[in-house]
Formats: sequence, structure tokens, C-alpha cells
Amino acid sequence: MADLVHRGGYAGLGRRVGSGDGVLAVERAGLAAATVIARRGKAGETAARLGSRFGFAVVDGPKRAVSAVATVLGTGPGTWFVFGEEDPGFVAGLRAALAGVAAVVDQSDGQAVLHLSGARLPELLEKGVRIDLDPARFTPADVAVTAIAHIGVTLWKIDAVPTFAVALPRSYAASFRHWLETSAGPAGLTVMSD
Amino acid sequence: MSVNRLATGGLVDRQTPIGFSFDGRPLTGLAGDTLASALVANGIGLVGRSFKYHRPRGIVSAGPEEPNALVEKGRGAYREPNTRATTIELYPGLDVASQNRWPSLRFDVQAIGQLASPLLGAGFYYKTFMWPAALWERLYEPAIRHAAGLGRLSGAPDPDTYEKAYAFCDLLVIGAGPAGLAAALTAGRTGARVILLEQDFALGGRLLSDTVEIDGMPGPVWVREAEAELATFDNVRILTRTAAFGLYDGEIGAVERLTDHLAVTPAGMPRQRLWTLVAVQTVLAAGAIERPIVFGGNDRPGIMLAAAMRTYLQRFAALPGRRVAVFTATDDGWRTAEAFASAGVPVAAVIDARRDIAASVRALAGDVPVFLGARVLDAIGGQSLSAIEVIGDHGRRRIAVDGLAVSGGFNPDIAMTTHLGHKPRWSDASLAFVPDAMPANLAVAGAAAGRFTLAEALADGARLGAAAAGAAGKPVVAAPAWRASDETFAVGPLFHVEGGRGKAFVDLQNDVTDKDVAQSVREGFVSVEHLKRYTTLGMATDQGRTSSVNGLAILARLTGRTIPETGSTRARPPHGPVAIGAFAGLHTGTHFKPTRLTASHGWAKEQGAVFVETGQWLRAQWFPRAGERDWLESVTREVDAVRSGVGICDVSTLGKIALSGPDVGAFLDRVYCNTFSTLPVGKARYGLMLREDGFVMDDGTTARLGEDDYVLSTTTVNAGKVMQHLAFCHQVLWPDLDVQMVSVTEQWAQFAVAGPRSRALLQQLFGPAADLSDAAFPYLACGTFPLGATMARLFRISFSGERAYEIAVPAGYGDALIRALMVAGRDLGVTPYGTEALAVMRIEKGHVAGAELNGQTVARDLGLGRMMSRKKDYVGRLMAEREALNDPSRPTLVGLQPTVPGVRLRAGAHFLSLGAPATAASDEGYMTATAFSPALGHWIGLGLLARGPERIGEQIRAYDPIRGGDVVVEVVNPVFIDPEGTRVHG
Amino acid sequence: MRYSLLSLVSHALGGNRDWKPAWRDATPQPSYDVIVIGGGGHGLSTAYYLARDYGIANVAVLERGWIGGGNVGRNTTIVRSNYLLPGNIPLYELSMQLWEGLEQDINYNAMVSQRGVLNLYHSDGQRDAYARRGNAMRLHGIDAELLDKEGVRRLYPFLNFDQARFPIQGGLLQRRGGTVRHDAVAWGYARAASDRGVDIVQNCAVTGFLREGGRITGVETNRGAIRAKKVAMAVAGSSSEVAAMAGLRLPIESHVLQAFVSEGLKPIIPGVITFGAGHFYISQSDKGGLVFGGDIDGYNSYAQRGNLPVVEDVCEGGMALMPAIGRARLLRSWGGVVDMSMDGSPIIDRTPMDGLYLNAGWCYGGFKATPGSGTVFAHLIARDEPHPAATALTLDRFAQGRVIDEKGQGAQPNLH
Amino acid sequence: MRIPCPYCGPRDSSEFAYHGDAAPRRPADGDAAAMATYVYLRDNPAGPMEELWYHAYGCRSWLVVCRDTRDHTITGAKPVATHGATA
Repeated sequence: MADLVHRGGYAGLGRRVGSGDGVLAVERAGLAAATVIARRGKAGETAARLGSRFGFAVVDGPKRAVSAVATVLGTGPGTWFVFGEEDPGFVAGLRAALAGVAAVVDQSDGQAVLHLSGARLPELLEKGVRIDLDPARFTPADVAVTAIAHIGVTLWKIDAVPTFAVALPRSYAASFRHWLETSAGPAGLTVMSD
Repeated sequence: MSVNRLATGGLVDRQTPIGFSFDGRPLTGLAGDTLASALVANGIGLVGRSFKYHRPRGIVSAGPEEPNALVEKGRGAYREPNTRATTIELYPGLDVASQNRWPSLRFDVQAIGQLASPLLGAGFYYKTFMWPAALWERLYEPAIRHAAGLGRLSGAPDPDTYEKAYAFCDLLVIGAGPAGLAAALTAGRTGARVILLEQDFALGGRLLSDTVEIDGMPGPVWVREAEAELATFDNVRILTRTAAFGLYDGEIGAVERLTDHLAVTPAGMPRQRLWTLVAVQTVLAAGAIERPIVFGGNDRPGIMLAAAMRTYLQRFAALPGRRVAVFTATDDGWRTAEAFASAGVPVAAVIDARRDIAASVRALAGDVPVFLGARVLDAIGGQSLSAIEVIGDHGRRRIAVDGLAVSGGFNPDIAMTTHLGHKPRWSDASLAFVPDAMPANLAVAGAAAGRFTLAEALADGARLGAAAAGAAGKPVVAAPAWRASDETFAVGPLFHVEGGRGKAFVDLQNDVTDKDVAQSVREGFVSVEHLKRYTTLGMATDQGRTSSVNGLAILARLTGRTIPETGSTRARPPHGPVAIGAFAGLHTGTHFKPTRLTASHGWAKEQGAVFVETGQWLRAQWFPRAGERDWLESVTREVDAVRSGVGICDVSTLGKIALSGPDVGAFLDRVYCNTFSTLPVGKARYGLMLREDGFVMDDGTTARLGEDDYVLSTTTVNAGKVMQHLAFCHQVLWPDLDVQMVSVTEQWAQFAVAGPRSRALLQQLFGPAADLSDAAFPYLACGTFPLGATMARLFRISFSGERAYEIAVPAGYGDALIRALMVAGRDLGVTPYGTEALAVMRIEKGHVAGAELNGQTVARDLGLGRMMSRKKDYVGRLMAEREALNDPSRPTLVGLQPTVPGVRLRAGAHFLSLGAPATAASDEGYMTATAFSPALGHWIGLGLLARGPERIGEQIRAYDPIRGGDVVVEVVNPVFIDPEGTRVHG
Repeated sequence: MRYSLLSLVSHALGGNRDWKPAWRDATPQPSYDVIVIGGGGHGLSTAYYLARDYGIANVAVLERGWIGGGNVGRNTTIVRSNYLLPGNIPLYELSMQLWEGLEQDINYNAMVSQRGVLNLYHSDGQRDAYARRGNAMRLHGIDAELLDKEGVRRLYPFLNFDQARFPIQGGLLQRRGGTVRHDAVAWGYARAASDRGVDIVQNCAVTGFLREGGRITGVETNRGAIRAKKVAMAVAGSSSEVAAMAGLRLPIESHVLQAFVSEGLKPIIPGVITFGAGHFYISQSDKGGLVFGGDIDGYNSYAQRGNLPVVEDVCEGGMALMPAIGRARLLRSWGGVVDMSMDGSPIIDRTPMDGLYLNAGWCYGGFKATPGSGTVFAHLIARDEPHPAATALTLDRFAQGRVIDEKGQGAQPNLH
Repeated sequence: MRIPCPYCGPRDSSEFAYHGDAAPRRPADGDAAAMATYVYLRDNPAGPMEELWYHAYGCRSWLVVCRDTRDHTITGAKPVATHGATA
């Protein structure tokens, strides 16, 4: 029987543009991810169970809750995107924990995730993000599902430095990298993937 | 130093000379110049030619309202036509050329057209060129086209790039003159988020041109201090060279010029950036534009707006004339006389149409001869101004001048206040349109509001800046109170001087004269909109800034109405022309739309695959091999391989939607015309989805993975549409159903493994532990099998008609899986195949696809009427039952084959009965898809034919005149290969 | 007063002081044989053909603003008859033929310019779809040519052939298609209709209908009641509003369609190019402006203006197709309110109310149909039966399922 | 045009797909004439209108947005789930 090697969405797309200094984009490959959709009338219970599983408060809204093992992102009414650190049983465990209250759909390979940082990041982001990312208005507690350069993305903030994370359907990774490179322009960009 | 440059003063840097060229002539300007000011300083008055009569024209203004001085900037692919000399910032090597003239600017043969000008009045072309009709396109129109137009595009792709950006703020200030700076300072000091836009490269507006003081400081000094203070605020962002061009619902568009002023563009730097700005409050502080006066010969080079003359003199230290006169109906015109006098330039006369002038204004002229109650009747000269003829109490008098400053009043720059449909109000005091009803969250300050004095501008700015800060929760503690001069801005009504001998231009660029307006009125074009369209008044590149109000005033007088009764035309974005490239941003060329790549893309590229766009996806179309002469040979080989051995095709692009919940079965029964609630777990079924109007929307296979878990597949192109439709059905139609759904298209890499040896290949892949026997895994089974570190989903479904499977793994393993499949199938002769072979095989099997699922067919047309359940309700049921949609004469799916082997069939051919004339009445349908069938050795086709199923065996014409084809074909069963369906089990 | 070069010269010699109004600005009379509501292209042409073809000149055209101020004055001036479906083709081809003789007929140069309309294709599937369409045109006796990539390149060498997201494979060309000076169409018909006795009444807004029993017998206006034997609506953009005054609901939504023009440029684009994959079409006017447009904004609107995302979308399409226009500047935009029907095709029919006739639902196609629409609508009004070129454009086709859906989008107007 | 998505906050209209009038309700009783009316006929008002928008590039909710078709003024948006839609 064949064994298969896993590749992230940005595999082979790593590159340095210009000075490379302005913005750093690092792929987070190998994360476990799942869409969690509450059953009819069970949004509150789903949030509660998600919270108790990971030890933080989860609300039904565009908010982020995070711990060492999991990140829960509100992406729609009664719907969350849950990321787990590399743990093969993460999604199955989540499914068991939410049995009867929510559908848990494995998306570990569906999304390509980048962490973005660097001194020129804010000016890069404003070339694609059509929502207000002012630090007072978009905090590490916030999540936005939106579009960048015609590509649907989930965007959240990891820290106030700021470091942002952007997840998007993996088939768009190459197109998204084009936006990143072009928009970084003279500021420079480094994309790192496995 | 250039001939007309003052030795001192101005905001130019005499230490930094800048070489540039105009019509190939090398010239020198200074840092801080615009092209226009540098031309003025070099004594160049003739800059361009007009649109219709090719009249010689000079510089009229000092800003973006410039109607005359348009040039081509740059060379080759960088050539940018119609660029206003007044907005070009001088840089070393700037290369500009005049336009709309041949062979030269000084000698333009088309200027001879002026002689025929009595024939070329308003709307002349509507009245002639009709005989003979054939000559219109061959002779008349090409001549008109050639003479019209202004600058030339290069015809080469724009070599620059553009980008877009989005920003949000509490206060957006448009214009950094005194009012705008006051607003930005007031709000900025509170910590409110402010964005300040200025189209010029320097902040200050009129403070850079006028000799005014604020708090005892000269204008430019106060501006410098304001700029320095603003720079200390993190919450204030200043965008210079940035023009707001449009107020839209909830957002404002602006364009920033990033490199147009640079001799060398830094690598990776776009030329322009399109901003979409969202502001809680916007203050429009765009100032006002001076209005010319219409009189004979008012287009002679050397005649300029009075405030513009002052700008050249005081901001740029450039002399627009060596002996000038001022023709004014405003107090402001007198300040130009004063400016010239203090610069030591002889002022020949101040001519004011008014008689009642304040003493303080009268004093500005000093001992210059003054003519009150007088007018300039005619300007005399050719390519430059030589004299003016003044009429007044003294009778007529000719005064020799080479420059004339004209001031007819000020038009507040209010276009943005009308973009959303709000109408301005005519002010009899200002003799101008001023803002009236206002869009939400927009306020107007200073001259843009018709409040012209410096003190008013500063007060407006402070008040509106404070209000915006307060609204943002940052109240102003101590309101600023700047002290400034309170100059007078009285104005008298003078739009038009009648009786001159020369042509009197209302719209300078489009050559619309007072006579054209009069003729339009005679012909009944008395609505302001009719006048504009009939004469093209106001439709030039200055968008009517220098012409509209004068045109209205003349129209009003001729029709016996007041100006407000006459009305005004509505301004629409863009306010100021904007490069088309800027609106497109980086979405050009191959990046016009995002491209989606499957997990096997890199592998397919390695194999030399030819790719095809399918929606946003790129799919392998075929895999050419060395020695193959054309695509048909490659595709034929791929089809043969599948039918005789095993082939692999990436089908990841098909939409995949995971559905779960207790009511999934019920939900699927409502969205599909066939039934899914009865589908056993571990089984897949083909489904057909209708629109509510009864036509087919999409098809695909849906599998039941668990009691409450299904995975539904869609066509590649319709994936998004189906997802939206299912969300609609769930959220809007049946919110009571407990269903959860999410797209998993991206999660799974999926490959079809098809052909008689497909099971052997998969067995090799999965190893002996997997039981893939027909007993354990029959046709239409689905299940999960371990594969290395992951689990693969296996579906036994077939599009080709052969024994076939689809194997899906998490997309991260997709690349590895295609390689593993190739290895596992090496000894079986595995062959990758693309969409073209896929299409051949589906046609051979009579399966419908995009060509038949075109939104114009119902299930019955496709031979799928039996799928429509009679036991349940579903989307589209009632509408599909309409009689007209069940008419047997509707074209219905059939197969077609040529009666002479070897003849090629082509999709798009229409069907005619043999012997029927080739007319619309004979049209009986059309060929939807064709392919060369390797198995049959000839071309085959699918088509929709009226009463098709009844006509099997009949010969008909496949009529294809557009490709010169006319083929006799036989109507056959649409299933060409294995109609009994045994091979899926083979 | 007949227009000609001779009259132009003789007026010029007289200092152009003797020109007379192109049409009479009429005051409404108490009653007419026919009232046409709407002084746009369709209303004016209907009145002209009523007078010319049926001798019915006791006609008033009622316009609430100034004539030609609706969609006939805010479109991209394209004329063509390259339709697919037999329900549409005859009308648009009738129209095309009328364009070809229009100027001599109405003695007004509307600058009908048959410079060719090219629809580009980018895939085998689109090629076959255009072949189907071209063959349908040929079956109706209409010129159509299918060009390959090189054929397109010969016509338009400056298109983006090599660096394209959707590479050009060829195009469907209708050489008889082209452009017409849109405002002149309204003015020319107004003048010709007025010369035949039609009353053109501007600033006259219809506020309601006069009824006797189930019959419409006239209209209420802001200038008083006006009676008529027959009342015809040609108010695309406002069809639902006017129909509602008669108690009718229509299969129509009002949407805004933006259009754009650049600064004047020396001739570069000889014909009309349609880039379907990029939602973009373009031509160049005789004045030199690039005239272009794209999709509707996509939401119901009566505002006669659109929003920035669509401007960007259109220009993205333009740059993708012809990157040479990047340095040309967009000078003006405008927005027309169009009737979007439920199948993308127009409606020309009697209504359930006796005496009330409907001409509506033109989607983007109204301008090119102007002469044909007037001709068939006049026929319907005069004869009370549909013109042979417009038998399929009925109001009941929706309920019956006889829709004429060129794009196959179904009952979703913003997708047509 | 900024649509105040109740879940995501104000977003540009380009993130949404438009469906049209929210008033028509799908008839459930099998009446073909009523279904044809539902599918094809619209009030198409010039004025305030409740209409369906889908937040395709956001939370994927169908929303009922109250918007004036004369000037595009939006006075509110709510999830369709609270709109009282019925089968």
C-alpha cells in the first residue's frame, strides 16, 4: 500500500520579493481544521461545548477564542472554524465532543493559512482588505470573513504587534501570493512555506 | 533664468533647475514648477489646439479645470494623451508634446476648418452627410473622426501597474486649502482619525498663491506650520497628489498619483493607487473655480483666469504677460492687478463691468487706468494676444496687451455634493451654484460652500472639524480661532459680452460659441440637457467647470428665464478624469480573475499537460506525448486507454458540498427532482436539480456516507451557484429543516480512475487488505479505505461508461496520490487523461453536460423526464409541469452520426429536415456537442431535435453555414457505446 | 424644413438666424386617438410609425421631463441583431434594417455607422455557442461570421492575445452591426413625428389612468386629464410604476446600468467589441471618446446612478481585454434605469386592461431595438394584433413557460 | 453601498449576491398559478423595499435588507431566519 506525503497549500510557492523585509508571510501547514455548524436551535449549546472542550469562552459571533491547542473563529451564525495544532485525532475528538449538537466537517486540507507580520504589514493589508483594521476596532478578539482581491478569506489577528492570520481556499494560494507580492511592492516580501 | 521668471519670490527652488522638453524643444524650469508654470516662465503661450476648429490655445487656468493646455506626456507605450499641463509636476526629462495638430503646433492645416465655421454650427452633422448614404461610412464619418478626438493613445499595452487600497476614518477632508487644513487640524488635535486629501503636490490651496496672512503669518508659512503639526499626529494621514473623484453610496473614490512626477519609477511601484474611502463624516473643502467671461476672441493665448495669473506670478514667480489688463466683474480681479503692479509688471487697465466698487477694492489698482461699467468686446491677436478692444463710457478703445486676466466670478466646486442626486441652489449673492440639500455625512466648508473669505474658510473648517471629532467621541477642548484677513468677494452679473467681432467661446475645448447656444435655442433645444447634448457644451475634459454656468446664463437670457429656472445639469463621477488603468488595479492580464489550481496541477505541468479554463479553475485538457501531431491524436489515445485499460483524471474541481443533520434526506428530496431520502448508506446516486422555474439547474452525484451525512457534487462551473441556492432553500424557504451544509470542494482532491483495469489499479494502491470485489463494493457503492497516513473516500461511479471509481483524499495528499496512482498503474498501462477525453466519453455515453445544461432545457428535453418524482414536491416541480414545457415539438436529446464516415460534425450546427429550405421556419434544433469516437471510428454528436426520440433512423441536415459545413446526419440513440450498460461492471 | 447640405449653406449665408425648432413643443389637447406615454426612443418612434404607417397622427407623446432623457440618451449606442432565439431575432433584425434606411426616411443624420460588432469567445464551448447563434442568424437571413483568433487579430491587433486570463480564441462578427448617435435618434424621430402632426408634450407627467368599466380611456397628468381611444406605455425603467397605476404587476425589475466614456482620443477602435468573459464592451464615438460598459449593478434601483465596484469591474474587464487603454482616462459616467424582465427579453403586448398597450422589459437591449420596437408597437396599437416580427413577446409567456431566455438564467433579472 | 450585516458588521455590497424582493412567499399548496406569480411577478417599488441579499463573501447568511430603491438608503438588515419566512 502506498504511503502519501502531505503538502501544504503554499508548497513550492515560497519566495523573496524586493528587499524581502517589509512583510513576512509564513505558511502554517499541518494544522487540523474543521467547520462546526450547530444543529437547528443548538448554537448556544455548541458554543458552550466548544468552550468547555478548550477551556475558553466561545460566543456566537465573529470572535476569536484561542488556547495553546485550539483556535475557534466565529465565521457565521451558529458556525465556527476551529483550528487545532498538529494532532491527527483533533477533528475526530471535536466531532465526538459535539455529537448531537453540531456538524463537524474536516477542512484540514481545504484551507491554506498564512501568518503575516512585518513593519509594512498594515499598508499591505489596506490594499486588499475592505474592512476597518484600526487596532482599536479590530483586535485579537475579532474575526472577519471577507474578500481580498476577489478571493474569499478568513482573517484574524493573532497579536497586537500586529500579526495577522489569513486562511483561504487552498486552490487560490498561487493567486493570493500574486496579490501579496504585487501589493508589497517596494516594501518587500518574503513568503515561506515548507 | 528663463525669460519670464521673476528673480525673487514664489515657492520654486531656484537652486534646482529642471530640464524638460516641449515639442522636442529643450527647456528649463525649476523644482516646484508645474509644466504650465514652467511654460509660462519660458514665455511659451501657444500650447495646444482646440477640438473642432483647431484654434491656437494657451493656458487658461492653474489647476485641474484647465480646458485648453492639454498635452501628450511621455513617449512610446508611456504616452499619456490629454494631460493637463497645469497638473503635471515638473521632473527632469519630462517630455511632452502638443496634440491635435498637424504638421506642427504653429502651423496646423486643419485650422482651415474655421473658414467653414458658419457651416459647422451646433448640430450641423445631423442635417447633412445623408446623401448618398453609402458615403457616410466611407468618407464623411472617417473625416469627422479624424478631425475630432484630441490626443493619441500609443496602442501598446500600458507598461505601468496600478493598485487599489481601502481606508476608514472619522473625518475625511477633501482639499487642503485653508478650510481643509483648519478642519484637519481641529479634528486631528483631538485624536480623531483624519484623512486629508490634496490633489496638488503641495498643501495650502490658495494660501500658496495669495498674499494673505493668518495669525500674522504669510500664507505659505502658516501652511508649513500646519503641515508640520499634522505630521506629528499618528491619527492623521495626508495624501497629496490625491484627487477625490466620486461620492458613492457610503464610500468615496479617490486616485493617488504615485509616480507620475518621478523621472524614474522605483521597482515595483505602481503608477497610481485607487482609494475607496469610508468616512463617518466628510468635509468637502475643494474651494472654488474662477469663471471666465464669454467675449469675442476670448480664447486667444494670453487670456487667463485672473486668480490663475496670480498663481503663476506669486506661487511660481512666472510672468504670464509683460503688459496685462484685467477684465473683471469681481473684487478678486482687482487683486490680480495689484499683484502685477507689486511685481513691477505694467498693468494697462482694469476693466470692470460694475460701476459700484468699494473704495478699498478700487485702491488695489493704484494708478492703473480703470474703466468702470466697461467690457472687453474683443481680444485681438493670432497665436498670441496683441490687444483688447474695450467698450464703455469712453466709447471703444483699443489697448495693447499681451496678457488679459479675466474674472467673471467663482463657482464653488460642489460637484461631489450632487453625485448622489442632490441639487444645488443658485445664489444671487454669489452669482453661483452653492450646495443646498446635502448627502448624509457630507458637509462643505469655505469657498466650496460659497463662503469665499479666508476667515470664513478657517471658521468653517474649525467648526466642521470639531463636529466630526465630537461625533467620533473626541470633543474639542479649546476650539481654534485663527485670525485672518476678511477680503471682499463682491461680484456682478457678467457672463457674456455681446457684439464682439471674434468668435466668443462658451466651451473653450469643444469650441462651443455663443452663436451655437443661440442656434440651439432657435431649434428648440431649450432644456439645459438638450443644449448640452446638442452643442456638446460642458462635455469636454474639464467637465464643464469653465463653461457650464456661462452656458446656462446665456441660455437663460435667450429663453427669458432666470438661471435657477433654467436649471443645472447633474454632475456624475468621476470628478476629474481618472485613468482607466487605476480602476482596474492589479486585476489585469493573467491576473484579471483569480486562478484556482488543483492539487495535481504541479504534477500535470510536469507531464506537459495543456490546460483549459473551467470557471476559475485550470484543468488539464489533454496530455500530449512526443510524436503526436495534434490534440485529436492525444485525446484519441487517452480515450482508447480508458476504454481498454485504465486512465486517471483529476475531477477535484467538481463542487462538493457536505450536508448533515436529521433532515438532510427531506431537504435533498426538496432540492432534487429525484429522491434521496431513500438512498441507502454507502450508496451514491445521480441527481438532477431544477430551478424554481422548472428548468434544469445542475446535476451531479450525491452519496450517503452515513445516516445523516451526505456529500453532494455539482458541476465545476455551477459550484458557487448551487451552494448559494441550497443556502437559499434552507435559510429562506425551509428554515425549519435541521440541516447543516458547507462546501468541501477544497478539502478533497479527487480523481476518476476509469477503465476495465481500474479495480486492479486501486487494488494495487490500497493493497490486499481492501476488499474491492464487486460483491463488497458494487456499482454505485461508496466507502472509506485507509491509505497510508490518511483515509481515502472511494465512490464507484462512472462518467465514461466503463468500470470506474472516484478516489478522494484530503487535498494535501492530492499530489502524492496522483503520483502513487501512476506508480500503482505502471504495469497496467495507466494513462492520465484530460477534460477533452472526458468529454469524448461522456458524448459516447450520451451523458448530458454543460452544453446541454445551459439553463434553457428542462429534464424532459434531456431525456431525463423520468427522474422527476411524482410522489413529492420539489423546487421547480409545478413550473416544469407547464404544458409548453412538455410540448413534444420541443427539441429533445438525440444522438447524431454522419451518413458518410469520416465527415466531421460540429457543435452549433442547426438541424433541418432533408429538403427543407434553410430558413428560420425550418429550424428544428441544434447540435450541442460533438466528438471523434475512437471506438466507433467516426464523429458523433449529441443534439436537441424537435420530436427527437420519434425520429431515430431519420436523416437530417446539420446546417452550419457559419463554418461552411452542411452535413447529412442520421438521428440515433444518444448512447453510442454500450447502450446496455454492461461495461460499468466489466 | 428639409435638412440638406443646401439648406445648411443657405442658413449659414443667413447667419444661421432662420433655423426653426426641430419639433413643436405642443400643449396637450383634451383628447387623442392614441396617447403614447414616454418620450424616449421607443415612444417617439411608435408615434412616428403610427403616423407614417397607419395614418394615425392624432397622437400625443407625453414625456414627464425632456424628450430623449431616458435610456435613449444614456446607453452605449450599439446596434446589432446578433440574437440567438427565434422569439427575439425577427424584431432585432427588423430594427437593423430600419436603421439602415433611417436617416433618409426621417431626414436626420443619426450617424448610423455599421462598423461591425464582434463578440469574443475564449473556449471551444463558447465558440460552439456562438456558432449556434451565428447559424441561427443565418437561418434568419442575417449576416454573421465566425472568426478565429487570427481573424480577430487582423481586426484588432491591440487586444490582449498573449497575456490573458481568458485567451481570445475568436469571435462572432456581425458586420452590419455598429453604432448610432443615440440622442439624434430621439430628436430625429421627434422632428419627423412632429412634422406628421404628432403632439410632443414635454414636462407632462402621467399620474393615473382614466377608466370606464374595464377600459382605459385616457390618462391623468400634472397638466390635466387627457382622453384617448388607446393608451400605450413605452416607459422602460418606470414600467412597473406606470403599470401599477393601472393595477398591473409586471414580470419586471428596475435596475441601474452604468456606462462610461473616456476623454476624446484619435481613432483607435474601429468597431464594437464585446468581451463577454469580462463583462465589458466598447466602441469609439465619432468625437473620439471610448464608450464602454459592462454589467448592471445588480440590485433594484431607480436612482439613475450606480456604485464604484461596478466601475472597477468594468475597467478590469477593459484592461484585461485591451491593456492599451490603461492611460486613457474615464471622463464621464452615467446610469440608466433599465427594465429587467424575468427572461431577459422584451414584452410588447396588449394588457389585461382594454385600451392599454405595453412596451416594456427591454433589459439592456432597448436602444438597438428603437425603430423595430416603434414599428411593431404601432402595428399592435393600430391593428390590435401583434406584428409578425413580435408574436412571441407576449405578457402571458411567463405563466405559460414560453420564455425567451437567451442566457438561460431563469427568473433572476439581475443575471440576464 | 455598505450593507450592515448583522453578523459581520458593515460590508461593501460587492461581498453580497442579490436576490430581489423579499415579499413573495413560495406557495406550498401546489397551485400552479400562484407559483407562476411567485416566480415571475414583482411589485418593483420605487421606494423602501425589503429585499434578500446573500453574504456570499462573508458569513453566508441570507439577509433581509431594507433599502430605498430611489436613493439606495439602507435602514436595516436582519437575518432571514428572523424574517418569518415560511414554506
